[in-house]
Amino acid sequence: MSNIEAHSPEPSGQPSRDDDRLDGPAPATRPSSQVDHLAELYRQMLLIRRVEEEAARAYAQGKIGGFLHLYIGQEAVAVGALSALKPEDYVVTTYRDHGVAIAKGMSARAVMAELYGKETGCSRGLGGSMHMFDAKTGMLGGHGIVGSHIPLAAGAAFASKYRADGRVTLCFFGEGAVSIGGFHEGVSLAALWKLPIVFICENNEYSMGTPLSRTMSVEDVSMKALGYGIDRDRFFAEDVLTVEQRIGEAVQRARELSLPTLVEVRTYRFRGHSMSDPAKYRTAQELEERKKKDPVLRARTQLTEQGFAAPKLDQLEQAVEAEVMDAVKFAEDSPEPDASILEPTTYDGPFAA
Amino acid sequence: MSNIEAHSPEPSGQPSRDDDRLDGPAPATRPSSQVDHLAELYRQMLLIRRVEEEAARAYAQGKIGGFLHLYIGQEAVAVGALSALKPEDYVVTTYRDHGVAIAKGMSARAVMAELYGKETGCSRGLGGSMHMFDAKTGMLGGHGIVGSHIPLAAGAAFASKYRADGRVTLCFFGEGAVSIGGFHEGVSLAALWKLPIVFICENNEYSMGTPLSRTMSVEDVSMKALGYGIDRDRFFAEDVLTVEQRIGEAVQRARELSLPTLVEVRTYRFRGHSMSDPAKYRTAQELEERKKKDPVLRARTQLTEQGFAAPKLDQLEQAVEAEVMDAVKFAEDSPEPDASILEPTTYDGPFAA
Amino acid sequence: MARVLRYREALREAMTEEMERDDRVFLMGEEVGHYQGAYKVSEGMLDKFGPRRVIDTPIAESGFAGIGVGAAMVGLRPIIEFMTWNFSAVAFDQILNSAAKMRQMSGGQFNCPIVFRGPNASARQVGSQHSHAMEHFYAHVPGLKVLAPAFPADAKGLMKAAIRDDNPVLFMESETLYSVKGEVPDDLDTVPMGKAQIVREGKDCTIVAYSRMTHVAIEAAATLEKKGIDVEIVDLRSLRPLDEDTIVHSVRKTHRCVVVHEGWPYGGVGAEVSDRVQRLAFDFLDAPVLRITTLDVPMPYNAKLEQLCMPQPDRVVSAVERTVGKNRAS
Amino acid sequence: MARVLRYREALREAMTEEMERDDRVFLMGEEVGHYQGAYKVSEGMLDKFGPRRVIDTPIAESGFAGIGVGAAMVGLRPIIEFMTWNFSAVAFDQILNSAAKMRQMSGGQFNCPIVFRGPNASARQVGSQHSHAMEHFYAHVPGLKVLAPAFPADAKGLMKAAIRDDNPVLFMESETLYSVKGEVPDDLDTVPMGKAQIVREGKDCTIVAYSRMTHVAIEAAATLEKKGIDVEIVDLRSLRPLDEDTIVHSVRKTHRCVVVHEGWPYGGVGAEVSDRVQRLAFDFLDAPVLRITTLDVPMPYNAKLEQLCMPQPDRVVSAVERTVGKNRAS
Ligand SMILES: Cc1ncc(C[n+]2csc(CCOP(=O)(O)OP(=O)(O)O)c2C)c(N)n1
Ligand SMILES: Cc1ncc(C[n+]2csc(CCOP(=O)(O)OP(=O)(O)O)c2C)c(N)n1
Ligand SMILES: [Mg+2]
Ligand SMILES: [Mg+2]
Repeated sequence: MSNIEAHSPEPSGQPSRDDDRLDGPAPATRPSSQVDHLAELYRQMLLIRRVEEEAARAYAQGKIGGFLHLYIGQEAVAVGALSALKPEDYVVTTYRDHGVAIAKGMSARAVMAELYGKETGCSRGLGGSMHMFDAKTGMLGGHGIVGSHIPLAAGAAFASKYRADGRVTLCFFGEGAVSIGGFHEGVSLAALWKLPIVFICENNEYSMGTPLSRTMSVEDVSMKALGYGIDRDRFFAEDVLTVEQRIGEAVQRARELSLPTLVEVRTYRFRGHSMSDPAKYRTAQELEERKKKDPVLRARTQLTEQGFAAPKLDQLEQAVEAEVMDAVKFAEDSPEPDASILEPTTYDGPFAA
Repeated sequence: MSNIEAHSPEPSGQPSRDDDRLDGPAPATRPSSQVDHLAELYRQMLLIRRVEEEAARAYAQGKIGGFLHLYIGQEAVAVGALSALKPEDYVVTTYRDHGVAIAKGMSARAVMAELYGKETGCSRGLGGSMHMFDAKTGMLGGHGIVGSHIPLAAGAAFASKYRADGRVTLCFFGEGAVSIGGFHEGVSLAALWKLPIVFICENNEYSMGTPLSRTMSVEDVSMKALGYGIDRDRFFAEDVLTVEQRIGEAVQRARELSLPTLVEVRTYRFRGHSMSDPAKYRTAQELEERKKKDPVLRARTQLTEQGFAAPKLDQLEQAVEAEVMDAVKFAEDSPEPDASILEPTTYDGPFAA
Repeated sequence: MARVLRYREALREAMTEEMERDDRVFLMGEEVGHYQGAYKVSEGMLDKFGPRRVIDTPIAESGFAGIGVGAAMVGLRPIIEFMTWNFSAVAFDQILNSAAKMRQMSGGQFNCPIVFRGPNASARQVGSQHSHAMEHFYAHVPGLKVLAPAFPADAKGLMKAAIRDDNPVLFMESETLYSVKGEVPDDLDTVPMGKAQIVREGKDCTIVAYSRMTHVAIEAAATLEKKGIDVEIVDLRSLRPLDEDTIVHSVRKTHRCVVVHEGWPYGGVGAEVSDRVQRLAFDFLDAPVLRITTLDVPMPYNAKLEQLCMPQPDRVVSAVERTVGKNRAS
Repeated sequence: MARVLRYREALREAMTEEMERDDRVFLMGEEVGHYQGAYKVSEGMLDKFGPRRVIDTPIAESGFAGIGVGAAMVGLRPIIEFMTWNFSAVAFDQILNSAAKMRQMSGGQFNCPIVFRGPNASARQVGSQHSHAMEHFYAHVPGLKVLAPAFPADAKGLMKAAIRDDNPVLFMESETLYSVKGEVPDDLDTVPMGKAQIVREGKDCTIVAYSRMTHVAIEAAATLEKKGIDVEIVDLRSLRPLDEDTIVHSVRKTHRCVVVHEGWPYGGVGAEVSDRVQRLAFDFLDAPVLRITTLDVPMPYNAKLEQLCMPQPDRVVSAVERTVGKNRAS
């Protein structure tokens, strides 16, 4: 990972970071047995789920402000996809970024502290929920303008090709982003220049309150690949191992052939668009139906079916619980950033007033 | 055409116009015989060709300034396409707009006077070569930012659907515009909302000095239609009647079914991108090859082959020549706009300095 | 007679009345219909007018902004909602190059009767990409009109005027104002654009403000009154055209001026006001014009830092005290 | 020793030297390679550095601006050319929301060492969509640096400084300056950003200008000298950060100030300078600060009207005469 440091503009640009920021799972370490591997993916999904449930609670208590877009229901996408990467690979995503951040290796502490706006947060309390960044794990954010991060991701992939560093970039976005220019320009250029990138459209069927049918004339998002002459894939993300395997194929295409792929992953968010959204635009039945396919529960069931011992499972879940509670306490106890942080992180000219 | 007036925001918004602005051919009047029809299309193409040749000369003499993007070599596209429209239909195009303006019914006088920056120009000398507008003939401009006029065209088509006025909008753009967000957003929305519009990509193989192969990963531009689920067509524009017929099909689809079509018309420009471009990026042989397929000459040959009498042809060409010379003289003799024109065409607040 | 309405309701009434009056007027934007508006400004309008006139869009601001301009060119009168003005950044070109230029570059043939509207400036802890005061970019541009009312009555009257105007009008609302209540006369028609109003008369110093900052100025005025300082507050309402007469007339009386707005200081609306005041009231000024603005940094997420960056009544109070304390050396 | 170079050549030398010294630096834009640059600034660079480092792009400004920012985040140092700054309007969001915000919103983890460059402001009769002075939009934004040198030596030295800086730097050139010649010291390395320079010393009035307008100011100064008026000219070179010390120091000496720039007046760089001068030199001013700018209208195509709209030496002369004629009432 020091690679990333090596390529970062100036040491000065990288303020020293609290070591606790680097705890948490190393996502791409492959355990010997497949069951243990599934257990690790389950652990990550559960961690994301629990971190967000606690975040929702803290939000209700007014300890977290602004927008909070929960990933609950979509965990298999980030965990499966990131598990197909190497630690030095890059990832770029939207404002719905907690899952991706944790799956890429960010600690629950760094995420929770950021949500609390604390100095120990991944972005030192300046970014918040929508702007999770971590130079050490190759997490390039957390971006708030729909579509605008897609060219940024292509830029990271461009840099990898320019330096021949063998890295792959994953770019996540929602199906609502496919209608905007940033998607078109980012994918066009990646296709033209054969960049090592995988475009992952998380089709959760809604863009805020708008169903896919009212945002796109072609409901199969992956069809867009035809216009760019790149490979495409499309599947449901209920099974985390399926996600890992299918994204893995695209990652391999990127790494070995330096070719981009557009992958439409079909998923569903169990919560509203953000905390302020009561999600009146969908029926309770629809939601219940989809919750039956909860990827976290599914992985858990698979584990028990595959004979993952109950005590081990219990231990794993308690460890996750402990990690989450520790993260909350850490966030609560951490100091707020001081005003002095504002100046050095912006241009060093004189204030105008 | 008074229709357009009826729908325009306020009479006040439509300053009274010199009648001479309305001379020139009514593009969609169908002469009885097919030969006479071809003769009319030939007349329009020749008029465009000669107006631009004279404009190039005046430019060299410093009588025309700024950018001058000639349409020479592409005349069959505008003339064939516009001939498939009704007078009240709308057209929107790029900075390479003289051909479209004339084919839609703008007079040579109005075009030449605009190029000279005179008050009698179609845009009263304020727009220049890139910004030819004519409310009376439904010519919605002449736009300078690549791709940005595509949503405007979709907006005109949106208005037609909103008012159920039965109009169709044609939108012209170069193959270089297909990589930009404006193309994607304009076409996406037109496809989603089923707008009565025809997107005509004039693929002249170069975007300034860049050949198509270096701007797009898929050389068949019409393939983009697949991602939007709209109809597509693709053909060479050497024969003006072919253009008329093929665009006619798309126009019919727009008018009768309110469905958009993406049409890639393959053409070639004989001059540089603009007057300042020596076009070193292509070989003399390539240019000579393409000039053999000059659509204007081809139409003339067809006419003689089809027995269009030499005296009539002679008469037609002399009439065009007279019209062009009259336009030049008109432009030379016309007054420059007075500074007083600036204020009323902009907001009426106080100047700040 | 008058009723008490929320800012949000005043806007809704204005749009509804204009749509009832003129079929050419329609509302288009993200979540304006089925979702009833991201901030509920258009609540109920889809039911009332149907999907032909209340149109939900995909996320494609430059696309639907451009569609609005194209529709306006041929005679419709679109109201385009940006879910927030921050997102107009991706449609910047359509506003700068299409909407603002159309009338002049067509020699007066095509004007562009369109309203762009939505919440502007800071909300609460929404971070650096979602807290822009975009009026500072747009007020710079001839061919546009830019409005930023502070009260429900002005919001209603100016919105009606904007919809009837033949120029592109950018209407700056505020998430933090939507629930603010105010009296709205039953017979209110349009409020003229380009006219500021004195919301508090005073003799010691002129405070120029608009949108939410007018309320901050009023709060500061109360504190200053206790300190024996009597300020006059000019609520601009309209940023372009700018009512320099009202500003200058007030400053010639008070001899002092403080401008308050959200957004960064460099070349903002405040800089423009400052220039006009020093130019047109030069001999009347007893102290330099001071500006209280959002600090010159990207907006931080942390709540305390965000409040620190934003203009607060106490900063306005101390600025006024500084100007009142100052006496011209001569 | 020094050589005489054209502005265009000075820029090319700066980019070439920095690319030779640092493999992380590359040039990307429309027609920068095979075509040798729309305005020949990058002539010969493709042959010298090859297609890996001199990259022709399709027409997709927001796409390649974003690619530049993404590449800068992970350690490259892109130079992104906009064929003209007008076209940055379609990439506005990437500059405002990605480039300017990245460092702060990532808590200082990702800075953005990128240079955006190209010709800015008016050319000749290119019409309203192609004549924008875009610096007025960007100078407003914290997180960006904005440069606008007038002379070849500054163009070279500032371009080298910009490429080595870890912040996004916007470099404003001018089609009408590319062929201007000037002495460039052989040993010239970087010229510091944020420092203005006095290009003419004088005692009667300070003229603040930058880019092409510095040359207009010099022309006006010659005329004024004949009339017995001795002006001092401050060439800003850097718009953000703005060297207010040099400006204020000069005005405290001359007691008068005229700001000259292309682009519209409302909330432009001139308004900012005007505000700082009236605030920081209040007791020294004998006359209001005046601004000479492009008239507040979209740029017309007609040659005479275009010249009428643009700042001309004679307008600068009469503005200076007005300020010098004025004496503070007291
Ligand atoms: C350019 C832009 N327009 C609008 C918004 C407001 N907005 C934020 S998220 C969102 C919906 C995005 O839906 P989708 O892309 O499907 O992602 P999801 O939220 O479902 O994960 C909208 C409209 C924005 N952030 N940026
Ligand atoms: C957004 C934008 N970027 C760049 C330019 C400069 N430019 C004008 S025309 C042109 C080439 C367009 O080529 P194409 O779309 O193929 O149309 P053609 O000129 O061949 O008719 C370019 C790069 C522009 N006008 N707008
Ligand atoms: Mg979605
Ligand atoms: Mg072309």
